[in-house]
Formats: sequence, C-alpha cells, structure tokens
Amino acid sequence: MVSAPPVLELAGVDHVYPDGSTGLRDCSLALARGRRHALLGANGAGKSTVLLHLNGLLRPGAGQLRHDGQPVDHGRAGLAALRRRVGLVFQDPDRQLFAAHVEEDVSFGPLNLGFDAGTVRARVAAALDAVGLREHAGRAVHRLSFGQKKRVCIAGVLAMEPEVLLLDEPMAGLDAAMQAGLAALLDRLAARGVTVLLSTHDADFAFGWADDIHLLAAGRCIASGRAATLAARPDLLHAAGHRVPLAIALHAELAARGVLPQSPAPRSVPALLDALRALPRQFEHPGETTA
Amino acid sequence: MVSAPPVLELAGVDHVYPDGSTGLRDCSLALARGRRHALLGANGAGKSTVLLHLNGLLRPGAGQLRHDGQPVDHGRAGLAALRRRVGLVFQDPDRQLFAAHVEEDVSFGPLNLGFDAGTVRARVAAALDAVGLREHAGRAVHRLSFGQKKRVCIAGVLAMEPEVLLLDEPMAGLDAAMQAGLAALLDRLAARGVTVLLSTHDADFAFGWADDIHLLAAGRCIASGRAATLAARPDLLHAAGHRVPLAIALHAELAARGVLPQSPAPRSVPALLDALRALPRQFEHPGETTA
Amino acid sequence: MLIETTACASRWRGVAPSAKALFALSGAAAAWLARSPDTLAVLAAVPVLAALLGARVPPRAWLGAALAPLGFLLLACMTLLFGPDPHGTWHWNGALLPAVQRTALRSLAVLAALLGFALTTPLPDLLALLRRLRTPELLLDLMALCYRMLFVLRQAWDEGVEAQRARLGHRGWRQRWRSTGMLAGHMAQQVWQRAAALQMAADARSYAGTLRFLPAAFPHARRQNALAALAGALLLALAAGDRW
Amino acid sequence: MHIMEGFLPPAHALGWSAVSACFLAWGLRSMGRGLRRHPEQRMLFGVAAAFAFLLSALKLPSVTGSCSHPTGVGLGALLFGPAPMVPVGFVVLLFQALLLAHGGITTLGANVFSMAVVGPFVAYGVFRAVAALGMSRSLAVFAAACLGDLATYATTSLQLAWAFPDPVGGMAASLARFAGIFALTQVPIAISEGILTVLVVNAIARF
Repeated sequence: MVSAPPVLELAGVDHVYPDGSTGLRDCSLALARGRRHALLGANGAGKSTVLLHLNGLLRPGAGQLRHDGQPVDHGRAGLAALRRRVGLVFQDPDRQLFAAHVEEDVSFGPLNLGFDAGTVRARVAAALDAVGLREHAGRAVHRLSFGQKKRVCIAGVLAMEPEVLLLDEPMAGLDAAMQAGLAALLDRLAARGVTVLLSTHDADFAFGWADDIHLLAAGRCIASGRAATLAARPDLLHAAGHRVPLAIALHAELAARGVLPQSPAPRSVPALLDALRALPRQFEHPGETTA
Repeated sequence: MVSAPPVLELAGVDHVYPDGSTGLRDCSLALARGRRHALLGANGAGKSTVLLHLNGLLRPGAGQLRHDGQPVDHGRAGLAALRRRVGLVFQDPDRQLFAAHVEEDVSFGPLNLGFDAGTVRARVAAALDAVGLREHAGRAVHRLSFGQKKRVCIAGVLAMEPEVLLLDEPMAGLDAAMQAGLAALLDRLAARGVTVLLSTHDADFAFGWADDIHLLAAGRCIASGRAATLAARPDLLHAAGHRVPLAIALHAELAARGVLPQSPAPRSVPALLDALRALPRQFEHPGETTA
Repeated sequence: MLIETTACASRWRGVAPSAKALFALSGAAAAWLARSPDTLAVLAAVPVLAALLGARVPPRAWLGAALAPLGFLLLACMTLLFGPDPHGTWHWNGALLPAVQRTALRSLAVLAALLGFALTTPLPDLLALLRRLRTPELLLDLMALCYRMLFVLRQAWDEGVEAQRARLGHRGWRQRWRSTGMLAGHMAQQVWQRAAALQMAADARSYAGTLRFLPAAFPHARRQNALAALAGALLLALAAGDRW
Repeated sequence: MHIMEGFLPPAHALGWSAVSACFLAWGLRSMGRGLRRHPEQRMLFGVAAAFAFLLSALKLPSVTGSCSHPTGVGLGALLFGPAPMVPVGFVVLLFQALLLAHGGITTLGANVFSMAVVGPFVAYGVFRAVAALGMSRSLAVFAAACLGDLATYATTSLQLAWAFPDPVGGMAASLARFAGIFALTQVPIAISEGILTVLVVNAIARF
C-alpha cells in the first residue's frame, strides 16, 4: 500500500479566471484513496476552483491533474473517463436539479453513461436507498425541502458509482440534525471505500469529521496532512485565516489544568463535552442542575 | 418602560399555504423594542413564514399582527405604514436586488417612501457607510461577491431607516470572518435603538449573540425569553430539536468541577475558552505547547 | 458580455451619457448624409480613433465586439454581388460594386459611431438617460429588470451547464440536446418563481408600482454636452460639405 | 438574422422605425391594460425578457457560429400571446444591439418588425391553427416555433431585397438571392428552434 499513488492529485496547478482574477497559484494536493478529506478555507480562497479542477471542469493553466498517478487527458474521452470515476456535488441544489421528478434527475448521470434501462433503474434505486429517499422517488423536485434536495443531488452522483465523491460546501444551509445525517451518510460511503472530499469554511466541522485536512488560502494550497497533525499547527491554521479548532484549544487548556487526560484529544466540542461528562465529578454544588 | 407594548407582536397567528401545507399554528411572539432577537428553529420550522408575517407580506389566516400594540390593517395604507417602520432582508440576494448598480438599488426603498433626491442620496450614503460599502457605491451588483451582495441587501433596507430590522438566515453562506463582521454591524444597529430579529438554525450562534430567543418548532412558537433563561431549559430546546448550546453545557460541567466559577456563564465557546485561559494554570506539563 | 465589461472599464465611463449619445448620433447622421467613399471612411475612422485613443478601449475588445456585425456585412455584401438569379443560376454582379462599397462604408461608419457609445456606456447609464427623455415607464421597468436578471439567469444557466457536464450531460450531441432542453425547461419554470420572489422583495421595500432608482450623477454634464455637440457638428459639417 | 447597424438606407431605417413604433405603442397599451388587472406580471415580463435574451444568445448544439435567433420570443408568444411580445422583443433586440452588437440602433425598427411582430404573430397563429386541427401539442409547438422563425427570416430577406433591389431583376431577383443565401443558415436554426421550444414547453408542462 505504501506505493499506491493518490487516487486524485493536483500537481503545481495554476488557474486564472477569464476576468483576470487568480483562482489558484501553484496548488498541489493529493487525495489518498478511501479516506475522508476536508478542503478548508475562507470564502474566496479557491475551494470551488479546486473541486472544479478535480472534476476536469476547469483546465489547469499550468500544472497537472493526475488520476491514479496518470496525467488526465482533457480531451473528450479523457474527461468522460475521469467524470465516470469522480463525482461532484455542487453547493446549491437549485442550480443542479433540472428534472421535474426525483427519479428522473437521479437517472440523468447513468443514462449519460449509456446503461440500459434496467441497469439505470437499479442504480437509481440503490442511490436513493443510500441517501434515504427511496419513498420520495416519484415526487416533484420543487416540493422537496432544502435538505432533501441536497440528498437528491448526492444520489444523482452516487448513481454513477464514482470512486471519488467531491462535495462543495455540503453542510451550508443545513441545520444541526441534517448535518449529522449527512455526515453519517458520508461516513457510510467512506466505509464502502469511496474517497470523499468536501469543502468547508468551518474548521470545527472539518477537524471533527475528516481524516485528512487540506488548507487553502488565497488560491494557495498551504498544507495537507492528518487532521491530528494539522490541529497541532496553529501557525498554518492562522495563515489560512482559521483559529485552532475549539475542541483542540479547549482540550489543551483542560489537559494543562489536569481536568482531562492529555490523550486521546477529542475531535469535536460535543466529543469533549462527552469526555467531561464521563469523568466523575469532584464535588457538586448544591442546587446545581446538569444540562 | 414596564407598560411599553412590544414593537411588533404576533398574537395567535395561524397560516396555511395555498398548497395546503401548514406554515404556522397558533403562533404568538412579541418583540421588545431595541433588543437583539433570534428566531431559532430547524429548517422547515416556519422561520421565514414568521418573518413574512411580521412584514405584512403574508396575512394571518387567524390571529393578529400588532405594531406598537395596535392591530395592523392589511390594506394598502396600513401595509405601507408598517413597511416604512419594519424592514426585511431576505436570504438570497439574487432574489431581491433589482437594480444594476449598488447605489441605485439602495435608493429604491427611500424613493418609494417619497423622499426628494437630496434626502435619498444622503440616506443611501449613510446606509452604505453603515455596511462598509461606501467605496463600492458605483459598482455593478453582478460583480460583487456573495457577502457584499448580502450587505447591499441590508443597506437597501437600512436606507429606509426602519425601527425594526428582520433578517432571514443572514449568516447562511458567510464564513467565520464575515459572520463576525455582520454580527458587529447588527450590534451597532441595536445600540442605535433598532430592534433586530434574525432567524437561524444555529443554536450556538443564537445564544451567543441574542438578548432574547424565540423558539419555533413545526410551525409552533414554543417559547420566548431571555437567552440566559432559555439556556437553562433543555426540555424546551429539545422539543425544538436543538441541544443545549455547547458553551452553556461545557460551562455547567466545568463549574460543577470547580474549574470555572458558577457565574458569569460565558455566552459562546470562544468566550469560555478565553475565560479558561484567563485562569492561572494549576500545573504545567513539560513540553506542553499552548494553542 | 464583452461590451458591458469594456464599458465598465472604459476611461469615458464617467462622461455624461447624454454627451456620448449626442456624439454617436451625430456620427450616424453624418454617415447617412455623406456620399463619397473617402468621407465615409473618415467618418468611420473618427469614432474608432475616439474609442481607442480617447476612451482607451482595448483594440482587441473593439474587434471582438465588431466581429458579429462584420460577419453579417461580409455575407450580405457577397449576397448582393454574387448569388442565384430567379432561374437558379449563380452569377457575379459587378454592376452593383459601387453601391455595395458605399453601403459597406456607411454601415461601418454608423457601426463605429454606435459601437463607440456602447463600448463606453454601461447599459444602466443609458436607462437613466432614457428615463430623462421620458421613455414610457413600463418599457424602462422591463429594461431595468431585464438587465439585472440577465446576469442572474446567465450565472444560473452557466452553473446548470457545469453541473450537467459534471454528470456527463454534454458528452455527445444526443446528450447535449437532451440536457439543453431539460435545463431550458427548468429555467423557464424558474422565471415564474423568480418573478414572484422579486415581487415580494419589492413589496417589502414599499414598492408602489414602478421601479424607481436614483441615477448616477454626472457633475460635468453641461460642459461635456457642449463639447460633444461641437464635435458632432464638425462631423455633420464634413458630411454636408461632401453632399452639397 | 439581424440586420446590422447602418446597413439599411436612411429612408428604410426611418420607415421601419415608424412602423415598429406603432406596434410598440400598441403592445405597451395592451400590456399596460393587463398589468392593471395583474400588477405582479410586471416582474414576470421583466424576468421573461431576460430569459428570452439568454436563449437568443445561446449557441444551439447543432449550429455553430454567432447567428442570433428569436427563440425566446416565439416561446413567449405561445405562453403570453403575441401582444406583450412586442415590448419584450423590443427590449431583447435593444439589448442584443447594445450588449452583443447583434443588430443595431438604426436598424432596430426593421429588426423589431421581423422578430417581435411578424415572428410572434406567425408563431401564435400557427399554434392556434394546428391546435384547432386537433394535432398533438408537440407538433403544434414545433410548427409554431419553426414557422415563426422562418417567417422572421423571410421578412428580413424581404426588407433587404426592398432596400437593395437588383438593377436587372428588381426586388424579386434580390429577394431570391437573400432568401437563397440565408436559407443555408436559417433552415437548420429554425428546426433547432422548433425542437428546443418543444423540449422547453414539455418540460414546463411537467412541473
């Protein structure tokens, strides 16, 4: 496994938009297969640009996109081969759902791949099962809630059975319960071997969920690494305009005071809260109610 | 002051949408003047419906909208009088900006109120100053970033100098830095006496920012009260599908262990972290680095 | 939107639109008056030079904007000179050459004059001018809404096409037709939704039936109008001298 | 196919402008009456104009080149009737002239007549006629959009032939030439338009 190339890789990619603004500068980033990746950066840092490059929708001005270690050919056949394996879910469901009904929209990708009706039907059913929308298959898209639309978008990509799933700001606009549900869905996909990369501007979420973090600032890929490793690098986080994730910072303070053990470091504030609650209380105040 | 009526009030409002789905059920909610209010609920709980009622864009099927204690007349004159005092900022900037240029769009409201060109120009300048877009006055709206468009929307309402400002999910799509900037702007407005109500599904943000919280679940207004009071009512929060804000829960645990004092309770996790850092360390671990 | 982008960046953006319109219309009228090819060539060259040197319009942008009309000009002139007669035989029609030459030069002169206006004046400035000239309110509202929604819908269209490409919707011509039809249908249905949302947003800002905005101020309009009138009069005098 | 800026002789340009101005005034009055009953349609027509502009600037899959076509206006005539399409088409054509340099200000009158008057009326009339014969909706929509487009291009050819009659054969010879040349580009465009309009109308009907 040590020699396995990353499933997708940007190598020294530059991108300038037609209006002259810089999208990416010498950005290098590699996605190890089967892991959960978060692309973390402020608005305008170039997260969407990276995702569009990884799906071949933009073409590097300089540098290279590699798939399984091989440079991607940006011709028609090369792109079709890439997009068959790499699926991209955009941020705004209203911009990517164009069919009238759920089933019809989900079938769009498999039909374009040229499968026969039976295969398409089976894939649509499986994809809708995966996102938990089986019973909504026949509904009109515009009658769904925002969270449901988002899941239809994901189903539309899953029906193409990609090996890499890219998601642009998938948590935006979702409430806490929906976010938890979506994170669980992504975890199930990762467990099935799908490489997942999502972009976010929420450092707390990124460090709470991802295995690997890729830091982006002003079009530069400034660091990539294990979440636990990067969490201990406030210098890099600050350079990308983020603070240290609250869970890490709180844990450091509490560990310094001997309230919590030095390790394991909890990944998220709720996990830290659970760790606190699991400790025996040293003393109770009278009249104290626990939340 | 004890007898001052709320500036805006919904009293027992029902609303059914034309397609038969229920928007609100017997919803009662009062906004005390000059305070910062958060309308907290999951997606689909009816937050937007409440805001549309408060601005008179929807008409209650049953119940009443009251302004300064007086029932609002939903005729043309009554609505004009209401909307002169109550401004509403929608969630999606692209659905509410009509004009080509920033300055033009901001002038739309004051011109509708019948002011002369000089007054309108002064109000537009003041509103653009307030949102920090003075130097973008002449730019084309379609060239602005999402965060800038959002601020143009707010300026367009501020230029009408409303006494109540309603904002539908203003933090959606903004990154941490932009959210902090917007929260600071809303604080300045509240300090000038404007009553601010924003809707959100983020309990941590709501409890960190607002003076008063209004809880909404499945079209019902299940509770209203001071943020500190509601934070101590996990039963109500759970009924609305929220957990207790992390800052409150963490503080309760840490106070129970004597790490932090019982009061003051920090409003947000960063504030709690600051409180922890301000404490003297009981003992240092060798090689420990603080984040 | 090459022309609009160029207009926003042009050095003459701050010049009163009335002055630029006056100059452009004088140029067009002069081209209509003039007869000789030489005068027409001068009348075509003046607005081009004014745009390139005065307003600093990049030559590439000017050419890019002129490409479509130049294509039409080539095709239409070729049709006049060479085409099928009623019996279906194609032949060259040399007798029309002088008339075609004059028509082509006149078209170029009028094109140069009005392109000079379009490449230096963003459309909203023109709308403000039309409002002052008492264009019907309804027409102005249509234009204002159309202009703003143009960019919104175009962005939505581009994003929709991008999302379709990500799902291989534009692999071959069959997929492309199907995808384009689906997207156009979806966006047609969005027209109603967006109109309803805009109506609601306007109502929330005390909309009273017409869309009114405060136009941009052009403090030096009087002087600029006078200069434009002078320059326009020179062009007209040149054309009149040529004709009579 | 839009007639370019300055191509028509002054008398023709002014004459077509006068004719189109009459239709525009009529269209605005008719639209204004409708808006008094449904004021919210003002926004609808504004957004619809933007959509029509977008469609007209679209490169259809099988057609290359920068030929503009009146898709949106024919579609609009089927949805809203031909009268409101005069002001909407006027706005679209003005924007095409100023934003894309397709057509022109001096030729706006001639272009409005062919694309915002003749095209929508023919499309609407064909649709009603085919529908009255009991044919399927798709066929009626296809025929309407396709024939509306062809009528537009025939009108443009006529306008050009009238302005530039053949010195020997007169207007008829000139018309044959313009119609013959433009048929090469316009017939495929008209068919594309018909197909796209059918797809759009079917999609709208499904929502």
